Formats: sequence, C-alpha cells, structure tokens
Amino acid sequence: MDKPLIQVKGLKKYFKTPHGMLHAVDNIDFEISKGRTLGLVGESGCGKSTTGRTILRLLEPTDGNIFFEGEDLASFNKSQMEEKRKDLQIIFQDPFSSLNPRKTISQTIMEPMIIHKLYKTKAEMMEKVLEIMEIVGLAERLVNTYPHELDGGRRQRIGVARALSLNPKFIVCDEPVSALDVSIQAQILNLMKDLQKELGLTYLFITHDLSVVNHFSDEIAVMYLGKIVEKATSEELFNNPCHPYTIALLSAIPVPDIHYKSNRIILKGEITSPIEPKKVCRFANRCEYATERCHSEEPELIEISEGHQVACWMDVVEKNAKK
Amino acid sequence: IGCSNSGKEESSSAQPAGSESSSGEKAASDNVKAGPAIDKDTVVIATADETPSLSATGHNAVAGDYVNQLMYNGLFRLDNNLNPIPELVKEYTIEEDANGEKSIWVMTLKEGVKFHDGSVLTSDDVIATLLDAKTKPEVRTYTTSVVDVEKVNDLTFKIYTDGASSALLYDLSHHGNMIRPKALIDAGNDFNTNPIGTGAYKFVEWTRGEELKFTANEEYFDPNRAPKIKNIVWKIIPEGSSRTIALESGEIDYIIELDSTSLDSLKANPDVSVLEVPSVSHNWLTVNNEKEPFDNLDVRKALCSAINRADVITVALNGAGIPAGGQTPEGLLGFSPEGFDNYDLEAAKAHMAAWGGDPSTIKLDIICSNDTKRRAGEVIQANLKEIGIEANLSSMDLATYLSETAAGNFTGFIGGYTTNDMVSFLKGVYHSENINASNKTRTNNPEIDELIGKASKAVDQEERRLILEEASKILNQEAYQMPLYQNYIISAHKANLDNTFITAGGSFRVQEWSWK
Amino acid sequence: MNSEKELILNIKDLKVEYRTEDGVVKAVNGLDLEIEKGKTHGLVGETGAGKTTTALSVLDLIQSPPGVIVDGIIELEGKNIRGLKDKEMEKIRGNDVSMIFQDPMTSLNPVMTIEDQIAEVIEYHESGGYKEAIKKTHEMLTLVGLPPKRGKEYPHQFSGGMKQRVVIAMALACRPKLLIADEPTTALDVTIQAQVLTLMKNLRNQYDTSMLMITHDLGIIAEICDKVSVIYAGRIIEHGNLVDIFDNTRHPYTEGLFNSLPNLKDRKAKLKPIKGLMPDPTDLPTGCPFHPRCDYAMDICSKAYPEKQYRNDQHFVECHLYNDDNIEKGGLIKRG
Amino acid sequence: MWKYIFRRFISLIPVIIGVTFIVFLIMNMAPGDPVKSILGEQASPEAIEELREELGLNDNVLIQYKNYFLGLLRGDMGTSYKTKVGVAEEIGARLPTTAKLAVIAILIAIILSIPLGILAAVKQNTWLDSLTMFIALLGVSIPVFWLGLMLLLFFSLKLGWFPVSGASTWQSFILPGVTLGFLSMAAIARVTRSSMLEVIRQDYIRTARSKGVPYKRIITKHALRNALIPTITVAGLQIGTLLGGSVLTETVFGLPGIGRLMIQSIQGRDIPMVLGCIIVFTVAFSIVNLIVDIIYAFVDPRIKNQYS
Amino acid sequence: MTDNRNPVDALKIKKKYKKQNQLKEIWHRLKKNKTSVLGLVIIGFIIILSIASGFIYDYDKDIISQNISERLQFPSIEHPFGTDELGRDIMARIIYGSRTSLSIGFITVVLALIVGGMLGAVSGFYGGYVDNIIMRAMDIFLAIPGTLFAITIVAALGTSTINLMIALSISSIPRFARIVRSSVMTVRDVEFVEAARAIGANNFRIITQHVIPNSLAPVIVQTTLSVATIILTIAGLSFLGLGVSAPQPEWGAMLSSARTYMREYSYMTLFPGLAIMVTILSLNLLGDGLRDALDPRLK
Ligand SMILES: Nc1ncnc2c1ncn2[C@@H]1O[C@H](COP(=O)(O)OP(=O)(O)OP(=O)(O)O)[C@@H](O)[C@H]1O
Ligand SMILES: Nc1ncnc2c1ncn2[C@@H]1O[C@H](COP(=O)(O)OP(=O)(O)OP(=O)(O)O)[C@@H](O)[C@H]1O
Ligand SMILES: [Mg+2]
Ligand SMILES: [Mg+2]
Repeated sequence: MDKPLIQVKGLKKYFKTPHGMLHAVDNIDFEISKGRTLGLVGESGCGKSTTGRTILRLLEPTDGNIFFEGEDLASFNKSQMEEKRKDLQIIFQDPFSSLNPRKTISQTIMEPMIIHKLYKTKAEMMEKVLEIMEIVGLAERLVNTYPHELDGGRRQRIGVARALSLNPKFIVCDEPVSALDVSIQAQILNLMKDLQKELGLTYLFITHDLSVVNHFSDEIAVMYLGKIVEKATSEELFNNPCHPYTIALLSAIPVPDIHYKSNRIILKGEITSPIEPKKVCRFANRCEYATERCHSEEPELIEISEGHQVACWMDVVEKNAKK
Repeated sequence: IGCSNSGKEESSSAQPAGSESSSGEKAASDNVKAGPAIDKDTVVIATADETPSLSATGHNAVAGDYVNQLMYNGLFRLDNNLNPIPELVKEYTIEEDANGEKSIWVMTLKEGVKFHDGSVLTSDDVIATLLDAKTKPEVRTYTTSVVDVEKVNDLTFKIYTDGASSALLYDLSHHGNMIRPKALIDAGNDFNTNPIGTGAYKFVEWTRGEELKFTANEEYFDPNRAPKIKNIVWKIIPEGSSRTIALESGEIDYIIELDSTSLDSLKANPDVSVLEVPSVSHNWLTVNNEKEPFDNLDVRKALCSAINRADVITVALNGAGIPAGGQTPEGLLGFSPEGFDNYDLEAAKAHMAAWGGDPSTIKLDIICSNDTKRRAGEVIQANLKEIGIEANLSSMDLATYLSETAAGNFTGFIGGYTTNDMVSFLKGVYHSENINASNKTRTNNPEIDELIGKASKAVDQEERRLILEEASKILNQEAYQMPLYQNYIISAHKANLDNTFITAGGSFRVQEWSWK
Repeated sequence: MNSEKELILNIKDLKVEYRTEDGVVKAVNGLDLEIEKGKTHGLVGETGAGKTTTALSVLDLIQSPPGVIVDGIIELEGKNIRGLKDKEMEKIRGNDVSMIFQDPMTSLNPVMTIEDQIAEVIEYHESGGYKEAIKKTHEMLTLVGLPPKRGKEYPHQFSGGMKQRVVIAMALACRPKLLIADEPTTALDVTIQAQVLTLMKNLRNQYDTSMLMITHDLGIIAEICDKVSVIYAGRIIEHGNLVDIFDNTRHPYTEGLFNSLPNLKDRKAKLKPIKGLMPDPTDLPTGCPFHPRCDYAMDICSKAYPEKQYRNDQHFVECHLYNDDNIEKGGLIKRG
Repeated sequence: MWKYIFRRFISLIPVIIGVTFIVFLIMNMAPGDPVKSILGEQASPEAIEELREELGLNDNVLIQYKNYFLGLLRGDMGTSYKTKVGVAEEIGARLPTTAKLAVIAILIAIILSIPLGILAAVKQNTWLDSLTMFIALLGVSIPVFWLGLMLLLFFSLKLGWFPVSGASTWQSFILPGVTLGFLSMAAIARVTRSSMLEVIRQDYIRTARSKGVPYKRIITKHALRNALIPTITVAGLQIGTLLGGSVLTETVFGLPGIGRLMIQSIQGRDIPMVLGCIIVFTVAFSIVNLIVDIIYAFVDPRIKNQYS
Repeated sequence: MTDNRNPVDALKIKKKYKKQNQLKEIWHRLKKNKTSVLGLVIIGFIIILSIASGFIYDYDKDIISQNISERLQFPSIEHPFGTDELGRDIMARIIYGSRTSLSIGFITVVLALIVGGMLGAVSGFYGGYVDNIIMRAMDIFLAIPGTLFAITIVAALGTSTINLMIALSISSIPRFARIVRSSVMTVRDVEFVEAARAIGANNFRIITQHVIPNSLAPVIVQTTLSVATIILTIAGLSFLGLGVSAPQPEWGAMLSSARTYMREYSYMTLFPGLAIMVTILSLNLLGDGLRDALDPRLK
C-alpha cells in the first residue's frame, strides 16, 4: 500500500450533556491511502458523522491525532486550519440543509475560491465555476438558480461541486446519497467514482447502506457506539465477516432478488446509550454469543488476517470456520 | 395659601364678597332633583392628584393642602377675599419690641378646642407646632416669619417676628403651621399615618392611589361651622374625562379640577352645577433676563406687547381665564395695571425697532411641560413670528423643567406662581435672594428688593397697598416677564349640593357643604 | 390465474391533482390498482411518482386544498367509497383501512401518551369505552413487542423503531381489512428495519390482513410482497407477481430501477442509472411520460400513450416496445 | 425541578444589581431634581438645600448607591423621597391592583384570542379568517385611552354596569381588563392562528385522521395542545408588557397600580420608588417567565425532563 | 471536460442566465397574497402621500399657521377632517405628519435593528458565556422602562426628533436582540453553516454571508410590526410631554393633544387615530405576507 494520506490515531470526541459525557467517538484509529476510499458504516448515532467532522476539525477533537500528509491537523490553530481546508472537503447527506438557500449555484461554488483567493479576477473564477459545473453535470443555464428551484439530485451535485472547487485531496462524504432515489443515487455514485479516478481523490465514505459501501469502498470500517469493531477490505468483509455485529448488519440487507434466501439475524433491542459507557464490549447486550468476559472486559482491535481487524472476545478463527 | 404646582389658576378682582356662609351662588339654579339617589351622609369628591402626605409639614402640594384643611386648623385662615382672619385664635394684639417695631404678637386661643384624640388645645401645642414646622424643609417658605414663640399661659402665647411682619398672618394660615398636639410631636408621631388635628373631619383610611376617607368631627369647636355631611370619600381619578364621566354617572359628587373642555356640556346639564372663579395664579412666558437679548428692556417690552393674550386663553384654556393685566396678579392687594404692555402689535414692532437688533437672530426656546402650556406656547410662537422672532418649543417633563428653570438653564419657558399674598408673590418671583430658586427671571433689582422688605414690615393694609402698587408699577415698566393669564378655577358638583364656594386661591370648605 | 379473485381494494382510473398557484400538479393520472384479499401488494416508484397520493386517496385524506380527486372509482370490498361523507369515511378509517406513515418520528402526537393514542382508535371503532380500549391497547403493545407498562410514556421517550411499532399497533388495533404501509421502514436503520419488517410479516400472516406496501426499495418488495405494481408519473406502468417483475422485467423503467442498484455479488460492476430526472408533474411530457429518459424511445413514444400489453393474465406493461409478438420473449438487456 | 427554580432565581440577582445600578445612574444623570419636584415652583434656596441634605442627595452617587444596595441586602427597599413612606409599603399597597388587572386582562385576552385564532386557522383564507384577524389587529392599533373612554362612556355612563373608577370591587377591573386585554389579544390570536396552521399540517394530525377521529376532536384534542406552546410564550410575554404597559389604563380608570406609581415616580425623580417598582417588575416578569416554563412542561412532555 | 472558454465569455454566460433575482421572486410570491398586497398598496400610498405632501402643502402657510377664529370646527368641505384647537386644518396636518411619524417609526426601528441585530447575532452565534453576558445585559435593558430612557435622553440631549429616535431605539434594542438571537440560533446549526466553515470561511464571513441573510425573515416581519409599535409609543410619550416638538405635526402628538377634546370634538382624535390604525393595519398585513413570501420553503 502507498503511504497513507490521512492517518487517524486515538481519535476521541466526547460531548458534554446534562446526563454526563457522551462518548460519540471513542478512541478510533484508521488510515486511508491516497486515491482510496474507506467506508464507514454503522447504525444511526454510532458516531460516523462525528468522526468525519472531527477529522476536518469542524468539531474539536477531545483527544487524538489526525495526520494529513504527515502534519497533525489536531495541533493546527484556527487560521492554519482555515488555510488547510483547501485540501480537505466534505459532502453532506442532506442536499436541502447543506446549501445556503439564498445563494445561487454559482455563488455557492465560487465562495471557496473567493475565500482562498484562488483566482485573481471574477471572470477567471466564473470560468472555473462553469468548468466545475460541467464536470459534475450541471447545465450551464443553471448558474443563477437557487437551490430550492432544483431537485435533490442536482442539489447534491452542487454539494459535490462546492467540495471540488478547491481541488481538495481528501473528501469526507457523509451519507452523500442516502437522501436520494435509487436512480439518482446511482448517478451520483458514478460521478464520484469517476472524479476519484480522474482527480486522484481520497474519500472517507460514510453510510449506513451496506450495498452502497460495498460497491464504493476499497476498505470498510464498521462502527458501533463510537468504536470501530471490524475493519477489512470490502471483499474480505463481505465474504468473511467476523464480528457478530457485522454479521447481523450484513444479513439485514434486503436483497432485490426473489431467489435469494436470507438467513436473517434479527438483533434484539436497539443501540444503547453512548453516555458514559462502561469499559466492556459495547455490543454485548445485543450479542447472541456474549459471554461473561464480554460483559466485563473491553475487546481491542486485533488483526486476524492481513488487513482484517476485529474487536471481539470470541475466538475469531472458530467463528470463521463456522461461517 | 401658597401652594406649589404650576397648574393652578389665577384671576382678577371680581370676587363675590360677603360672609363665608353666603356663598354658592351657582348652586341656586335648579330645583329638579336629579341623578341617582344621594347618600345624604356622604359626599364623594374627585381630584386628579393624590396628596404626597397627610402630614401638614410633609409636603408643599395643593392636593395635600386640600386634605390638610379638612383635618387641621391654623391659628388663622383666609376668608373669601383671601384676607387672614382668626381661626383657633380668639383675639390677638401686637406689641412693640425694644426697637419700637411691632414684632411681638400676643395671641389667645379659643377655649375648649379639642384634638381628634381628645386632648385639649393649649399654648404648648402651638409652640411645639410652630417650632417643629420650622425644621421642615417642605414648608420652610412659610415658617420663616416666626422667629420665636413663647408661652404666656395655657391659652396665651407670644410670637416674635423679625421686626414688623405683614406676612405672619398669611403664614399662620398656611397648612404647614396648622396646629398639632405637642404630645404627639414630641413622641415622634407619624402624622402621615396618624394625622391628628382639630379640624372638622377626622382621618379614617387611605387606600393608596385610590381614595381617602374622612368622617365628621362631632366635637368640632365652632358650632357655626360644624360639618354637616358625615362622611367624605376623596377619590383620585387622574384622567379628566373620567372624572367628568364619573360625575355624570353619579358616582362622584364633586370635581375639584374640571377639564375646561367639559365646561360647556356640564353647564348645560341640569343635574350639575359648575363653579368658575378667576384665580390669583399668575402665568407667564418667562425669559432669562441674564441672557442676551432679554437683558434688553426693549426686547422684553416687544415680547410683552406681541402676545395676544385673548388667543392664548382661548386656545390654552378654552376661554377659561382672564388676560393678565400686569406683572403682578390681579385680585391681590397691591396690584396695578399701570405701565403694563398689553397686546399691541404696533407697539411691539416699535420696541423691536428701538432695540435695533435683528429679531431673526433671537434664540428663544420655550419650555412647555404640559399640554396647556404647549398650547399656549404654540399661540405665542405664532405671535412672536409677527415681530420676526422664530421661537422654538421644547417639551420637558415637569421635573426637568423645574430644575432647569431654577438653575437658569433656559432662554424661555411658560410657568406660573400661585400665592394668596402679594408680598410672598413678589418675594418668590422677583426677590434677588430667590435667584437659583423661584426667581426664574433672575431679576436682581435692589429697588424691588427694598420695596419687598418694606412691604413685609408694613402691617397697615393701606400702607402696604401703596408700597406694593409702587412695586407693581416698577415691574410693569421693567417687563421682566410676559404675563399671560390668570386662569379660572373650575369645579363642578351635583346640583343639589349646597353652599359650595371656592376662593380665588382655590380653597373650598367641605364643612360648610350640605345636601339640599 | 383465477379471474374471480376476491378483491379487497379496486382502484379504477384514479386521477388526482394538486391545484397549486404554480400550476396543476397531475400527481395521479388514471391509475388502476387491484389488491387481492390476504395478499401483500407492493407499489414501487421514484420520489414524486404519486405513491403517497394514491394511498391517501383511498382514505380520502388528501390535503385539500390544493388536492382534488378528479376522477376514478375506489372500491373497498366491491363498494365504492369515493366521495363518502366525512362521517362515513371516519368509520372506515382506522377500522376497515388503516395506514402506517413513513416517518415514525413525526406521526405520533408528541403530547399524548402512546397508550392514549392507540386506545383512541379502539374507542372510536369499538364499543366498550376507554377501560376496555386500554386493555386492548396493552394487548396490542405486547403483540408488537413493547412492554405494556411503557404505554404511559410519551413518544419522545421511544426510539424510532419503537415508535414505528406503536404506529403498527395503532394501525392493527381494529384488525383492519386493508393495511396501507407508506414506506414504513425508510426512516429506520438497517437492523431496526429488519426487525420491523419481520414483525409486519408475522402480524400480517397472523391477522390475515391485506396490505398495500409502498416502498422504493426493491429488496423489501422481494422480501414480503406477492404482487408488485411499478408506478411512474401517476400511472402503473408495469404490474405482475414477483416472478413477473423480478425475472421477466419488461418495462425499461423497471429495468432501470434494477440497474441502479449496486450489485452485492459483483462490487466492481458499474451502476447503470436511468438518465435524467422524474418529469415536472405540472408539465408532463406528451405520450409516454418516461420517453425522455428511455434508452429505447421511439418516435411513437412521444406521441401516444402506450396501451396495456399483457404478458400473462396479470403481468402487463405500458410500453410501445411490446406487442403481442414480442411480449413473451422480452427485448431488454439483461441486468448483470 | 426545585433546583431549576432556585437556579432561575439566583440568575435574577445579577440582573437586579445591574438594573438598579444603571437606573440609579440614569436617574442621577438625568436633569431634574427630586428636591425641586417636591418643593415645586415656589421653592426657596434654603429649603432646597435643607431637603437635599435630609435626603442624603449631597453624597457621591456611588456612596448613595452603596447605601441603597446595602439596604436592599437587608430587605430594605428604602423610603420614598416624596411621601416619606417605605417603598415596600407603598408598592405592597398597589401591587394587588396591578396584578389583578394584569391577570384579568390576560384572561380576557386569552378567552377572546384563542378561539379567534383557532377559527381563523381552521377557516384559513376565508372571509372569517380575514375578519377575525382584522378584529385582532384592531386591538394593537386602537389607542388605549380612546378605547378606555369609549367603554366608560358606554358601559359606565350609559348602561351604568361598571364603576368609572376605583379598584374596590371586581367589577372595577372588568373594563380596564378588557381595554388592556384587547391590546394583547391581537398578538395571542395571531400566534395561535399561525401555530395552529403549522400544527394541522403535521404528520400526527394526518395519523389521527387516518384513525378515524372526527375533525373537531382532532382540533381540540390533538392540535390545540400542540399549538399552545407558542401561544403560551406570547401570552407570557404579554403579561410582562401588561405589567408595565398598564399606565394609561390605570390612569383612565383611576386604578391605583404600580404602572402609574412608577411613571409618577419617574416624573418626580423619586429614585427609591422608581427602583422599587423596577425591581418588582423584574421579579414579576421572571416569575411569569418561570410559570410559563413550568406550564410548558405540563403541556409538552418533551420539555419536562429538561428541568430534572 | 476542459473546453477553453475565455473568462469574458464565462461572465457573459452568467449574465445571459441572469433571470429573476430573489427580490423579484419574493415580490412574485407576495403578489399572490391579496391582503398583503392591499397592505403594501396602502403603505405605498401613505409613503407617496407623505413625500408629496412637501409639494402639496406649504409648511408655514398650511401646516403651522394658526387661525384662532376657525378653531375646533367640525369636518366640512373646506376642512374634511375639521380643524384643531389652533384652527389648523387637521387633514393637512395628518398628511404632512405622516412624514415625521413614518420616518421616526422606520428610522428608529432600523437603528434598533442594527444594534440589536448585531448583539443578537453575536449572542446567538457564539452561545455560551458570550450569549449569557449579552442576554443578561439585554435583560437589564429590558427591565428599564422606555419612558425613563426617553426622559433621560430627551432631557440630557435636548428635545429633538433625533433624540427621540435615539431614545426609542435604545429601548427597542433588547427586543430585536432577542428576535435575531433566536432566529440565528435556528440557523447556526444548519449544515450549510458547517459547510461554510468546511470551505475555510471565518466567523465574520459565516455570520454576515450565511447566518444573517437566512435569519432575516422573522426579523423583517418583526420590523414591520415594530414600526407600528413605535408609532403608538410616540403617542404614549406625547402624553408625558416628551413627544415631537410643536408645532411640527406628528400623529402621536396630534392624538395626545386631542385627548382633552375627545368627548366634545371627537373628530380630533378620530382622524389621527384612524391614520395610525390604517398604517399599523397595513404594516401588519404586509408583515404577514412577507413572512410567507420570505420563506423559500413555501413556494
Ligand atoms: N453537537 C452534539 N452535542 C451532543 N451530542 C451530539 C452532538 N452531535 C452528535 N451527538 C451525539 O453523538 C452521537 C453520534 O452522533 P453522529 O451524528 O456522529 O452519529 P451518526 O453515526 O452520524 O448517525 P446518523 O446515521 O444518524 O447520522 C449521537 O449519540 C449523537 O446524539
Ligand atoms: N400538498 C401538495 N401540494 C402540491 N403538490 C403535491 C402535494 N402533495 C404531493 N404533491 C405532488 O404530487 C406528486 C406526487 O406526490 P406523492 O407524495 O404522491 O409522491 P410519492 O410517490 O409518495 O413520493 P415519495 O417517494 O417522495 O414519498 C409530486 O409531484 C408532489 O410534488
Ligand atoms: Mg450522521
Ligand atoms: Mg410518499
């Protein structure tokens, strides 16, 4: 593998709440090489978005390091960070609330260029805007339209265009297609893939849709309650899931094929509170294989094969065999 | 009776003379019995302002004077012509002091006068009262003539004045000197909550902001003037129209301050009688005589003759007033119209020309602290324009107005002064010692100061009159300010309330009232 | 198949418009839908295709203004219920036909306890009063896997999955003949979605309720439906049973829907989305409304609306590509 | 809950300190002198000096404030310059009137406005909607004294139903209550309307309808309570406005309330009295806000657990 | 993907598609609401009238010159609204007075909006202790009666319309601060603000470019309503002798000086009262319409 473009070490993000500290992201590590995509999946509220935002310092990390091209973003001050944002971008889930309703498409796409003074004249910027619009598939005639005049798919393209306007190296995609229809979803996914190839982008792709992440990512990290519980290449994860949570997650995907026989594992209950979690396996409550140890000790991520890591007390190899 | 509060009206001579009980000509009108049934035991009086205090020495407000008159008696009181006559005093003589000045007043009290708490009035009470009053800043102006008091016996005492004093009897009629029991004064009684006097009515209850209740003093010392109506309810209704409505609806029986706009309709109402008396309250446009060009006599005379007083009265008072006829109030002893600059536009222009300056450069800011003054101000503004002066009106709230004008921070304002005695008028308005206080023209004329000094020692009425008339004439010539009007005092009451009467000073005697 | 199938719901030529100030939105344009007793009928289509509008028309709950049912017949067990008076409609709602809405977060009244909300349906449709209704509510709560003692709580104290269970309990409380589920799991997480789907499947079997399942997820259709209708621009453009639709796909639009989905087995395969977007419903294209997005569009497509073409006695498509001759063979590229 | 209430009162302390201090400064900076107001036009220089000394006005402003504040800590709100009566006593005598007036006014406003608001929302865009909103708007645009006098002329003079002035009976509060309540009615009716409109578009209303609940019941049972939250907020704010804005009403109807007292005191530069009134208003206002917040918790269970 | 367009063309393209701007669109939406159009028309009429009044009337001759012999005349053909206590034509004074009333109303509100808006925006955007301090300060200001400010400022700086506006503005600041704050707080956490931060925008840019424009709608509505409140407040101040200096005509002052004559010469209160009422009413109607028109969600 190439040298990682981004490397996250011991990242923590806690929120203060009236009931105690909420461990939204609790000590996670991962790295992404240039030009690759890491998928981050998990249930709602497990800390996916928080991870993405903390990496970009849209939220201040509670602890940990974020190395980007060898520099620790976590140690940057405000103006250094503002400068650095050229290289780091984000695409949001909701194409409605992530666009300023009072700015036209061109204004939205141009704003980053203005902030970072990328071009000297307005005309140059406008030219660039049109170029980007073409890249993301927005018709020229839409330059002066407002977001509310457009449908979700086009709006999401604006979001992509805005992220691209600074020629970033790394983009956090926070559920960029969850709000879209299947056909539009496919259009956007194709677009993003093409861009990655052409521009050598690196993605952190956050989603809860496993079929999408499988299609889109090189590697997948499964998150549960602020922790990464399993991490592997997409193929490996889908062929050989090890963590009971991953297995349940995969089995829950509805497959659009009437000949497919699912042996669905229904998880009991729902995700537990992330506030002041005990130092035990956070999935133990819902896990059918949970033993006493799971309720008393917290498992670490261990590598079970090349690039495949699992955090589970069960004998992983045995489980593999069972599968 | 001198009371503060600018809104008081004033007026000229034409007062019905005669004895006090023969008043109430207006009430004579109708015999048709009207309105809701009358509770013969009670009369409900409405007024705009609440007294700050029931204590006779705790305020200097008209509203307070009214209620003090109910509960207390002075050694003297003012008759219908505003002359002091004995009240608690049976008789008095004036003795000469070592310098041959008539400065020792030997007075004897009526016998058997009882306070509301049952104690009997003696010289000790008088001494305690007068000396106590001298310590109270609120009534200070009316306690200076008394220098010392000395007991002779239980009913007789001596008052020492600083030389002869014409002011003493007026001052003794003021509410600040109304007699209170020594025992209570010594005990530090709070006369605001427990007002004990010898007056015709006893205090019952005070619901703050709403009403006061009084009941007749059964043991009032003067059987001729004993109260006829048992209970008084004294209501505070700040809004003029509401007071009128309350009278029309029968909820109240007597309005002390009637809105002049309601005059016509109430006069036409057979159930209601209206009392209208020109007051001795003198109202003017004052200019700051220390500031240019108002230090110039021609300018002042020009201003004085430029004002159309009839229009001012029409607009500001809806006609309820008489034009001022001199620099001193008409109706007080010593008034003179001689040399006064009445409305005369040509004369005004001539004075202006005599001054020689450019009228448009004159900066005159007229402060108006209420609506009546503002209306007057608007007419004056138009009048002054005729002689080329562009005056400005500026509104201020009362407190600002009072302190700014006292401090001399003004070019002009509309104000007034109400007192029942010419000497105290002259002293207050023109005496140099009152600069930075009530002498707002900031007149500093030694001649006037001297005449005031002389007049205050002239115990003889005729002598006094001559001195005061001379002062009036000088003032008319100097035109220190621009007198406007003396307003009417207007009250209204149910037609079947009998024996009502108001003096030019604004006082009325509830104890004389009765239901027909 | 048996032509004397027993229908619980029969919608014929339904036309619904939203008359807004920006123009008339033709949301449903002559839609026919037959739902057999005891069967689960899937309705798939993209956003704005008119799925919710169709469902709401059945219960006469279209927001009006601006919505108007312009034409059509809605028969419930053979009886036309379109245009019934409010009073009569109220008897049907929640009793004969009930509905589950997409978003459990917003479809419960935040200031009423959940047991009161469930009991309310029972009170309105069954005699027995409040006490009885509460008793039954508790049974329903148990049935959907919620402890009855939590009935005294308010919706905000429940998670999304639990709320959707409450909504299901409410919908099933009066044992309706027809349950309309409008994207009941779209707002839920994968694992919770699986729970809820399983629950619904079980209850449907247990109650023998007919169901109209509205979704855009073909996986869900595959899992629980018997019949499928594909809706586009307010019309059913393809209809059949699961085998018809999944294995003998005919309409290019249906095909496009399948091609847009990532393939779990071959993750490298490129997605083949339908090009373009859903047409503007205030200004539908002439002819077949799908023709601007269709890879197979012919001249005729922009001119005339295609007739229904039957492949067997129930599977039909509305597409000019087909005629009696080629319908059986099919003509589209196979999806990978 | 109690802890929450306690916290709210604690947070009031800095506000009271700030308010009293600033008002103290303002009143001292403002031209106009309490002494000259008390003594009036005829004041003599000696009397002015004596009274200043007596009232302690010759001290440095900061010392004056310190003395006042130390007194306040002991629970002593000072003595009126003008009446020499304790500020607490004077306010205590008038507080019930103002409180009664405010409560009656707000009750009248609520009784009138909520049905109007609901009606307007349910009949949105019909003439009924326009009419009700027009009536509500009249409330804000009619000058208080005009309405007050008209009511007096009609109901007191013509019909003789209510007394013209005074505060001794409950009847005395009806006309002032209506006058003042009419003012707030507009605001409340308008929020009721708009929040009702918002609520009846909500999904849970559709859910309720899909259950077969009749429309009227939906409005009263499902929609109203949800629409009430903004209404309560505005009603609470209105009480604040009413407490302070009652001056004209109190004047027209001769009610001995705090509004009038405060204005008179401001005009007379009676600093301790002004401060007293303002403290009372501030405290009353925050009590009202607190009550509003507590009512929220009862209306909306989602809010309740924020107070725990 | 990279055809070589030159920059000038790019701008031309932008111009070419320059279609309706947002104002136009708001106007378009506003137009649909009949009652608010009515409000707008009336307000427009009043504003035009007030501007025109400078040409129709001669201030010295028609507005302030007195004619005592014609005072207190009931409405007639010559004086459609009657004459006042100084014999001046009430109609002329009302029309002319709209200048003062409206400009005080609008300018005051704008002043208060600028200061209050900035405080509120900062407070709502930063939250935490900044918010706490600003809001406590606003509480303090809110507790101080407006009359007191008015007396102090007018007395300290002298009577003038400008000082009156300053006084009124100061007492309106807390209200605007609150409105803007709560509006900003709802916008603060919306994703596009985060997006702006992600592209490296600093706080100033975020507040001015993203937060404020999007929190303006409720504020604009409140602004129209506040203009109404201010006009009524001036009437209230006039009762305390603090209004606009005579003889300058102004509705509130006219209303309050007519109060004395209310029973006998009711037309004197009626007409200024009506003028205020109509203005307030139409501002309210307009405000309601604007609220809807400014909301891009409601198409
Ligand atoms: N600003 C915040 N303050 C307090 N808690 C927060 C905040 N933001 C997120 N959280 C909490 O942190 C946890 C993780 O949230 P996050 O948004 O990262 O989840 P997610 O995995 O992105 O979920 P979803 O799939 O719903 O987007 C949740 O419990 C959430 O409630
Ligand atoms: N209240 C309404 N006013 C105006 N137009 C409406 C209204 N409700 C729906 N529409 C329009 O009617 C059309 C069909 O809407 P409908 O909600 O039935 O679609 P849907 O298939 O349920 O879509 P989704 O998958 O997004 O729920 C859409 O174009 C929509 O914009
Ligand atoms: Mg998220
Ligand atoms: Mg839908």
